[in-house]
Formats: sequence, C-alpha cells, structure tokens
Amino acid sequence: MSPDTLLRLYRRMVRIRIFEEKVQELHRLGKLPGFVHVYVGEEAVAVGACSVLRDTDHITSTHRGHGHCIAKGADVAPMMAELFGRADGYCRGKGGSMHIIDTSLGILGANGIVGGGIPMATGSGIADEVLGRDGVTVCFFGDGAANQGVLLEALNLAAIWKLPVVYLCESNQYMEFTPTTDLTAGRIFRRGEPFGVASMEVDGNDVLEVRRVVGEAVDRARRGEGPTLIEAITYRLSGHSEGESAFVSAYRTEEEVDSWKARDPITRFRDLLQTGAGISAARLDSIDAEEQEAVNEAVVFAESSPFPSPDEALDHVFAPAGG
Amino acid sequence: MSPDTLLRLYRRMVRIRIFEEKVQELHRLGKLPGFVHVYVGEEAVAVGACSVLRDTDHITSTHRGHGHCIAKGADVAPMMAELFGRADGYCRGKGGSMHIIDTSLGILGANGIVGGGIPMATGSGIADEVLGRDGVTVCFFGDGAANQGVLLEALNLAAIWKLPVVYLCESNQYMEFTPTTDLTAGRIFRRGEPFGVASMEVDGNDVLEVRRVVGEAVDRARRGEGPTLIEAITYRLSGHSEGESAFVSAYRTEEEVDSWKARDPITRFRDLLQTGAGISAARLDSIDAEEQEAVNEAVVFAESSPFPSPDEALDHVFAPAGG
Amino acid sequence: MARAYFMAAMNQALRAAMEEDETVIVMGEDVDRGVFGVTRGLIDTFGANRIRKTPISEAAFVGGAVGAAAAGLKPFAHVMFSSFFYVAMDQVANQAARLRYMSGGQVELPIVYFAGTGPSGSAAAQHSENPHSILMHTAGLKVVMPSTPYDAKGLMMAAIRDPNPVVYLADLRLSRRRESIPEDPYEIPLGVADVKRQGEDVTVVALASLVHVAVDVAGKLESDGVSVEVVDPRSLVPLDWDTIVASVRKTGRLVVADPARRLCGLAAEVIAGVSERAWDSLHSRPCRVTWPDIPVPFSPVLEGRLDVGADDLEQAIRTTMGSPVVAGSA
Amino acid sequence: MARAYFMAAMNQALRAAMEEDETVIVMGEDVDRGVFGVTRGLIDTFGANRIRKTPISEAAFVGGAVGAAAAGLKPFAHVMFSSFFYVAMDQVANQAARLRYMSGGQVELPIVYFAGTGPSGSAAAQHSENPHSILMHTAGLKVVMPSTPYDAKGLMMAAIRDPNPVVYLADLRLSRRRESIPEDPYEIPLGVADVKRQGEDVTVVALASLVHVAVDVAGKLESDGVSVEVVDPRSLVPLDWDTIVASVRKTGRLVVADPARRLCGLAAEVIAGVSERAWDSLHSRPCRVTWPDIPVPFSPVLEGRLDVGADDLEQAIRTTMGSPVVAGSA
Ligand SMILES: Cc1ncc(C[n+]2csc(CCOP(=O)(O)OP(=O)(O)O)c2C)c(N)n1
Ligand SMILES: Cc1ncc(C[n+]2csc(CCOP(=O)(O)OP(=O)(O)O)c2C)c(N)n1
Ligand SMILES: [Mg+2]
Ligand SMILES: [Mg+2]
Repeated sequence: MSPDTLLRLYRRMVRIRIFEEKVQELHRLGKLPGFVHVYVGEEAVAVGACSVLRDTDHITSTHRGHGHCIAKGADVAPMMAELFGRADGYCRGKGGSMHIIDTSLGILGANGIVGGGIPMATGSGIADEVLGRDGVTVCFFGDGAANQGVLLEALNLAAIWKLPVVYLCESNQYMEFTPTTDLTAGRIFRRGEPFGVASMEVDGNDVLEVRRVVGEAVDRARRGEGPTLIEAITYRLSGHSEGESAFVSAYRTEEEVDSWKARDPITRFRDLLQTGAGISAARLDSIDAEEQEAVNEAVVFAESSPFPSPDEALDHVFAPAGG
Repeated sequence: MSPDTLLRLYRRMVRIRIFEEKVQELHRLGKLPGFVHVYVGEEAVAVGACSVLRDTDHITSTHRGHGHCIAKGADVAPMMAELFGRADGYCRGKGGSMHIIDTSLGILGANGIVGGGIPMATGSGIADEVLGRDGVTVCFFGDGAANQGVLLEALNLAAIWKLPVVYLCESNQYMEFTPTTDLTAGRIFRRGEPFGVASMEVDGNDVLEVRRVVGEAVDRARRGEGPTLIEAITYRLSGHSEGESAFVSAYRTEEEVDSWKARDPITRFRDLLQTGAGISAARLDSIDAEEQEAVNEAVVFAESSPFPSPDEALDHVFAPAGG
Repeated sequence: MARAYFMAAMNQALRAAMEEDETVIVMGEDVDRGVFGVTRGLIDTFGANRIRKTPISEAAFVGGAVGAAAAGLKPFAHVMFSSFFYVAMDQVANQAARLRYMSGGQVELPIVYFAGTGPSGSAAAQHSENPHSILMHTAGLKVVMPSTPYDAKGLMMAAIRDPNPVVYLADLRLSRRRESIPEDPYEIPLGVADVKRQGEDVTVVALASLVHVAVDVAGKLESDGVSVEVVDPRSLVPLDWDTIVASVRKTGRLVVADPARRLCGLAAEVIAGVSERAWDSLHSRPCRVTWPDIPVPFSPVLEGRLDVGADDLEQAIRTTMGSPVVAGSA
Repeated sequence: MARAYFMAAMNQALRAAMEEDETVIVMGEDVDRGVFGVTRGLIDTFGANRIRKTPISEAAFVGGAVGAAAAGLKPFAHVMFSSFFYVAMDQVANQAARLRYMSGGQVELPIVYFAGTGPSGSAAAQHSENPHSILMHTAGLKVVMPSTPYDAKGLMMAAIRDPNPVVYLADLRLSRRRESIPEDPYEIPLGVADVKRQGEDVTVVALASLVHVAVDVAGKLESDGVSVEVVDPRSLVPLDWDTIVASVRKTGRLVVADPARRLCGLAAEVIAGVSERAWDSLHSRPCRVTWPDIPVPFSPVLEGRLDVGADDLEQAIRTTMGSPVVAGSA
C-alpha cells in the first residue's frame, strides 16, 4: 500500500477523533443542542470501509454517524454547523447530529431509528442493480441494531437479488448501557449464513484489516456477486451519549475501558506507520495539527453561521412538483 | 403408541379435511363472506403438533388457521358459525375465518397479518416463564412469513430468555401465488442456528414424525431448555384462497399438485393404520362418517344461528374496567 | 375513450409512466399477477428487472423504496392492503416522510405507496383499514384517494411524476366501477378537488366510495327541494381548501362523509378547517358521518353497521337543512 | 405528601402496582436504569424476572406484550420515545388494538404502552413525535397524556389496573415539573377531564405541557378582564366530552391548544365534537393552536417555530374573544 494511502487513512481517523473530542468539549460547554453520540474508538471501521468506496457509492449511517460521514468525505465545517443548528449546516439546521446527510457524497443519512438505515441501504442497492450501475452501498449498523427484524428482511432480499450491499455491523460491545452479549444470542455475523450471505468478522480496531475485508466484499458486490455481512469488533470508548452520566450511574468497569484503550485504533495505526512504514512522528504530528486546525476552523465557521430564520421550519417538507 | 392415540390423530386430521372441504363447497355456493384459506394437505402438521399439547398450552395461528384450531380442540360448530358471521360463532361474528380464537383452549388466534402471531407467541412464552408455569406455546407460521423480520426478533428473544416456545414453520411451498423458494434465501429452519436455537426440519406430511419432533421440542421447552425452530415440509393442495381462480391464472403445474397428492398425509396415515396397526377400513370409515356427520351438523348449527344484531358491532372494543 | 374499471385505470397510468420513464419500477408481493389488478400484465412488457416480486417483507421493500428513490429510482411500492402500512410504519412515517426534511431539502423521494383500502366485504379488522387520516397527520406524505376511474388514472399519473412520497389509496369498494376514460395518459394535479355535483343548499364533502353515495342521495333529495353540492377532495394532502370553502360559502351548510373512524379523522379536520376559514357563512351545525370508533368487524351485518350508508348521509343532510340552529343561539 | 418530579410520580405508581399485583411486569430497553426514570430502581425490588431488559426489538416486545397479556400477565412495555411506536405499529394497531374485538370479547389485554413524547429540545424528527391523534384514531387503545405529577401518578395507577391496552404518553417537556403529591397510591379514573382553572369567557382545552402555558396565559389575560377556563382532558380515549361541553356551554367560546400537528389532530376533533354537541352555544369561531404540518426540526430556532407558544395561544384567545363573529353572519 502506498504511503499516500496509509496517510490518507491516518488523516481520516485523526479527523474523526479530533472532531469528536471537540464535540465532547462543546457539549460540556452546553453549546450543542440535542443528543450527541460520538464515535471515539471506532474510527478504523468507518475509515477502513469508506476508503474502498467511490464518491458515487452510497452509505447509510446511524445515530452515531459523525465518523461515517467524515470517512465518506463529509466536510467538517458544515457538519459542525449542523450540530450547532445553524443555517450553513448540511441540513440547514433541520437534522442535527443524528441526521447528517450529504447526498452529493452518497451519504444517505445518519438515522435516529436504530435499524432504520438497513432497508434504506438495501433500496440503494436495488437502484444500482436495476439501473445496471456498478455502485456499492455500505450499510453501517450497531450490534444493538442487529436485533431489529429489518436485518433478516434485508439479508434475505439482498441474497435473492444479489444486491451490491455490504452490511457492516459495528460490534462496539454496547447498546446504550447494556452489554450487547447480555441480550444477543450467538454471534451476529453468523446471522448471514442461513441466507447464503458471505459472513465474517474482522478486527474493527485495525484499519487495514477492515479495509481489506470490506474491500473484498465491495469487489464482490461490484462484480455482481451479491451482499456480505461483516461484523467489525470494536469498542465505544466514550459513553453512549454525551452527558449521560447526569442520569445513569456507571455501567462498565475502568479496567474494561482501559483494556480497549490499549487497543486504540489510532494509536495502533500510528505505531504501525512509524515502525512498519517508516513514517516520521513529525509527519504524523503535522497531520494531527492540520486536522486540529480544520476542526477549530469548523467551530469558528459554525459559530459564526446564523441560525436559520424561524420560518424556514416550514420549508423542505415537499419538493416542488415539476422541479 | 396406543391405537387410541393413533385413532385420535386420524380423527383430527379427517375432521380438518372434511371441515375444509365443506368450507370449499360452501364458498362455491356463495355462502361464506370474506377471505377463506383452507388447510387441505397440511393436516399432519397441526394435528401432529397439537397432539402433544395440553389444553393449558397455547398456540398462535395464521390466516390459514382452521386446521390449527381444530387440532387444538376447537369445536367445529362455533367455528362454522363464525365463518358464516353468526352470533353463535366463536367470536360472535366479529372475527371470521382469519380470526378464530378460543382462549379457553389456549388458541390465541388466527391472524390476518402474515407474521403477526410470532411476537404474540413469544409473549405467551414470556408469561409461562415469568409465572413459573410449565406451559408451552407453539407458534404456527408460513414459509412466506419466515421473511418477516419479527422472526429474527423472536428467535433472539426466545433464545436469550430460554422461552418455552416452538416456532413451527409450515413450508407449504407457496406464499400466495409464488413458490417460496423463488424469494427465500437458504433453508428456513437454518435461520434458528445463529441464535443457538435448536433447528430442524421434519416431513410435514407424516403425522407421527411431526408428533415425535414437536414432542421432543415441547419436552425440552417444558424442561426449561428453551425454544426450537422446526420447518415442516408440506404442501398446500388447494389454492391460496377460495375463489382465487377468478382473478389469477394457473401458477403451478398439475404434475406438481399430483405428486403431492400422492403423498396426501391422510391417505398415508390411513394406509399405515391399516397395514401397520391392523386397524380395519371399516373402523376408519366409521370415523370418517362420524366426522362428516359432525361437520354437517356444524353447518346446520351455523345456518340456524342468527346474525348478531347490528349494534353488537359496538361491543367488545374495550373490556369494562374493574371487570 | 374506452371503458375501464377502477383498478385498470390505474394500471393504464402506471404502464404509461413506466413507458415514459425508465426509472419507474414496481415492488411488492405477487406484483406479476397483482392481487387487485393494478400491476397486472406489466411484467410481460417491462420484465422482472423493473417489476420486482418481493418476499413478504413489508419493512424491507417499503423502506427499500426510500433508499431506491434517494439513489435514482421512482419506486411504485405495492403495499397490497392498507392495513399493512402498520407493518412498515417506521419506514413510512420516520423515514420516507422525513428524509427530505431532515436533509434540509437535499433529496427528492419520488415514491408511490399504493394500497387497496377500506372494507371490501367481510375482510375483517386486519384487511379493512382506512388509514388516510393517520397518514395525513404524519406530515411529509402526500395522500390521494380517488372516487372514479377517470380521476384514478389522472391522479396516478400525477402521483408517479410527483417528486415526493405519495400514498395512493384505492378504495376497494370501487373495484367494480367502470367508465369511459381517455386512452392516452393524462394528469390530474394533486391538491385539486372536484365538484362532483353542483348544488345550492348544502355542501357534502365526500371521499372515495362515499362520493357516489353522496351523489345518489343528492339525486334523491333534489325531489324534496334540497339542492346538494358534492365535493370530492380526491387528494387529502394537499387538501384543496379553496374549493371546499368556496362551496360552503355558497351553500352555508356542511356535511362531511368519510369512510373511516371518527376520532381525529378527515371529517373532523374538514369541519375544523371550514370553521376556521368560513365560520361566518355556516348557517347551521356542520355534521359528520363516519364509522363509529371500532375495529372493522367481519360479519356482513356488523360491517354494515360500521359503514356509512345512504340513510346516514341523508339523515345528516336533513338535520343540517332542517333545523337551522344558529351558533350562539343558546 | 412529598414533592415528586413528573417521571418519579409515575415511578411511584408503577412500584405500587407491582407490589399489589404480581402479574405486573416491565419490558423494554435499559429498563433497569430507565432512560426517563419511570422504571428506575424497580429492578432492585422486583428482580430481573419482572423487570425485563429487552434487546432493541420493539416489534417483539410490543407484540410480546399482547401474547403475555392474553396469557396472564399485565405488561408495562417501555417503548422509550413515542416515535418508536411506528417501529412496532403493526403490533399496536393490528394486534393489541384488535385482539379483544376480533375475539368477540373473549380476551382482556391489560397492557400499558409507555413512552416519553414530544419535543424535548432538539431531539429532531425521529425522537419528537406526538402521536396521540394517530393512536386515538386507531380504535381499541386507550390514550392518556397527563400534565402534572399528581395526575401522572393517579392515571398511571388507573392505566395499569385497566383491563385494556393503554398508551401512556409522558410529555418530555414536563420532566422538570415537580409538586407535592400523596405518597400512598391513588387512582384517577381514565376518561375524566380536569378543569385546571375556572373561567367565564372562553374555554381553552389544552393538553399536557400546554396546560401550563394555558394557565399562565389565563393569568395574564385576567388583568385584561378576560376570564379563561382551562380544561385538561388528561385522557384522550375515552375523552370526557361532558366536561368539555359543559365548559363551552358556560363560556360560549373555544380554543384548543394541542402540541401536535394540525391535520386530523386532537384539536380538529375537539372543535368538531364540540360543534356537534354544543353548536348553539358557540358565540364565536372556535380556534386551534397547533404545530404546523411539518416534521419536528432540530435547530432550537426551528423547533421554537413549531412549538405552540404562549403568544400563539394568547393571540388565539384574543381573536376568539375580540371579534364576536357569529356563524352565518355573512
Ligand atoms: C427503534 C429505536 N429503538 C431504540 C432507540 C434508542 N436507542 C438509541 S441508540 C440505542 C442503542 C443502539 O445500540 P447499537 O445499535 O449497538 O449502536 P451504538 O450506540 O452502540 O453505536 C438505542 C436503544 C432508537 N433510537 N431507535
Ligand atoms: C403483513 C402481510 N402481508 C401480506 C399479506 C397478504 N398475504 C396473505 S397470505 C400471504 C401468503 C402467506 O404465505 P405463507 O406465510 O407461506 O402462508 P400460507 O398461505 O402458505 O399458509 C400473503 C402475502 C398479509 N396478510 N399480511
Ligand atoms: Mg453498539
Ligand atoms: Mg406458504
């Protein structure tokens, strides 16, 4: 893999991390309205997966969607403005953290309904299939979402129609405040097997592994060989949502969190770049700094963006006919 | 197995067949309002399964529910009256063919929504589990219903809570006018495997095999060892719904139907009773005649039952509080 | 012009739309045959790539339509009976009806959700819903419910061409209606009501199969010297208040006939909306004739009790006409 | 008497109900902790057999409640946000709301479907629904939506004891409300409205958090010589028409304040229902103040535009009072 590619992966992961840490800070300062779920610790999944996609490929995302959007190429400035509810946000302030959408980049939307994006991704695959395009859709969903029935329906439909969709489960070990394994029978990736859907797990904290495994799935999909179900094993290093400690007591041990911190996907990859690819710390530091700068600028952009005018609430319910 | 048991199985299967053939005749005569789906050819599934259940055990049924109800002990007279929409029907004319219910026999209802009974059966299992009863619930559903997402949710819930529920898929090869395999990926019974749910298939035209396999599942459930998914392979010898030929052209070959007629579960069992258990044709004929008589009487009962008074439509929306 | 049944009229429009636009596809259960006839025969012309038989997985194909539309198709999703909307309600109400708005207008979702609707003769509680009021309340969905083959064809064309999710409800009580309609495709814009009968004394806003009941009752009352105007809204979102209000301004009296439950239904909306817009012209108490607030029962006798009949409507019109009770007279 | 927050009041009732009746169980996501606090702490007393944390499988546990109720339990199903009703709508509308009726009265379904509801501050389109009008239209569901901790506790007790499916909606805008309430369990019957403020000139029927807005506006208008009566229906099915109509008969004027979309909403129902029952006492045009017919937007500014505010309500009251336009005066 070329150093450029490696650095692109690194940069995207760092961008997500810095964006999310800024979001956490802003949330603590009371600057962000609504619910905010950050992606800290899971960066390798989105970045590895989206690194094999084209701009014309599609993704569907979740309530924890910032990482997916950034990985697919979204600009942090209108993202941040959206989180602030401003007019220059991706959705002009109508969507917020849980609903960031950029159709021009194939981002069909974060989604506040757990499992809500699964049929949508399947439909995007139908469009590619019907129109004879070689596009691929990656459907991100959580390990908690794997207990929503739409998964069965999607796997079956994608299997019989050989849809070019990669169902990518982010097994971050939790659904809200409950360990996923407490309420989830068996291994999630095996749920594809009865449908004859290629099914596998991958270390979700290893960006290159994710890239490789998703890459193979995407290639299969592009060749018309149908869907894949991939379970990426990772960990949500932060809470379920920002500010949760105000109303839930601790639900996991420090040791558990620490053990996963030791496997931080960014630290790991940074080490690899230095030791394995001979990239200097200074080079990586400068990327970090650039991304920090970009996120800082995004905040300035967001805070200087006006709120939408109240009556804009009435727009965009319907597209004008004949438009 | 005692001859009594064998004859009880035979009698129930015959009762269903005769009931259904009468229903078909009445439908042709224009005497039955609404949709009617008959169970001809699938009798061994319901009878084999319900033969291992107690009155206090529960079943949930489908739009094709007459067979399940009769197998669980429902009386053909109020069933027939219900099909006629009369006041002496099981549901006082409110439910009809698709909604026959007899809670005193644990029949939680036929169901017009494909897959609608799956969560309900799971809930009935929850009640047994919470209350510490050793009851079991058998959830009948079609091969078409196996593509409804509620199946995944139920399998997962039943697995993690070890619910005493047997999910019994009737693979009668069709969903309406479409062969199930055209739109169903893989084998249905395998869909239980990822959840660690005991999963198996059974010859659904062999009442003793169904009884054995469901019996084992029911015993496991009663012992607190959790759910089972069973796929019973059978065939819908009649159309999807009565009168369908008025609006759909033929969708299966005569050869196909004939090949399954050759495996008619009642003929097969009758042969077995004669050759294997030494029961005389005369004995079996007299059962046939008794059941024919009972069904004829059911029709007389139904036709002489009054229609409910129109204002009864307003009753039974809510149970009186403090009742 | 050629005579066409209600469902065949929609079939004609769907066929024409598929001919004019390659991105129109059909998804649903048994759509090759088509339980109601709306999709019948299309597979022979357009093939299995565009006429897609789905498994019984409503959430997947109703929600799939959203993703497909966002990615370039114009899906016609055949939901079969309108009761089945509930099975896929998340995908209708939380996704299809929301995505454009939540995106700040980035995306168009040209989807038609088609279903047969209403009691069709002892189909009972799970196959007889009329959920139009619920769908109207959802926001983000257009809702169409025609009363004639002519309107059905023109509205179907408009629904398919519309860049938004349109729920198209075909009243199953109209299946046997037949009339001469133009063979060429034509469009009736969404949001334009039709005065199905002119009158002077009382406005009856009637929906779908009740339009014909209203026209019949109007004919009968004519001989008693009561002149009834029948307004058929045809589309419910957008609702053509102008036409409704103009009629009430002319007649001064309002009866709403809605084949659906009462609480929070279309009939309540029309009464409230007319009160807001034309209070000063209401010469007597507006009335609604609807189902009682019960599930749809099976037995023909019970279903008949639920149905809005000609008698109910006549009674309501006579009440409205007969005793000109003026608001505030007590 | 002790001071209790809104959600804590419900928690008290749920605890008492679980103590008095062993068949009451709780199901839902994270109900050991309880996102809103209604189920918090119960697991310590009642254990994991009765406080059942479910996977994220709404259809399974909402529908599971139907089977569980039919088989002898009284499930309290914690649906979390009311937007999630759509995910399990088949199980609510086609099953829970129908089974007793379809069975001809054989079965009782003592279920409480609980959800936090309405905008709670930029939760956006998929976490801010107020679906009460949709649930009212469904038939077969009782619907409760209280405005105070006192009512919340008493109605919760009644909801759990009721032998029917009751949808219990807790307006999230009320989370921080606190008042002294009796510590012992008590019951407020479903279907009994409460006059939250007596007045002579105009009746405001207001729901949930808007009750307090209405009481505040009433206080303000008092000094202008306008005497406002505030009626809180508390339960929507059954709806206490007697109290509402008696109030309008007294005041002759009606404003309905509903925190929900307009088309086919509760406000339309109250206007239509009062028109039917008390037309002769309406001295001016009834008004409704509601959300516009849009999804709930994210940005505080936009959510504020959607909300019914004190100004909107005051304006509506003044309109109703100010220009006594008589029906039929045009
Ligand atoms: C249909 C639905 N049910 C419940 C919720 C509440 N909820 C939001 S996030 C969440 C947990 C999701 O877990 P998972 O899918 O593993 O995603 P993660 O948060 O771990 O990324 C829940 C229950 C929801 N938003 N939608
Ligand atoms: C949710 C839902 N979707 C569609 C239908 C229409 N429908 C009724 S029966 C049926 C086929 C069911 O097939 P299967 O589950 O195999 O049962 P079978 O009829 O073969 O016994 C369909 C599609 C329905 N009743 N409910
Ligand atoms: Mg998770
Ligand atoms: Mg079948």
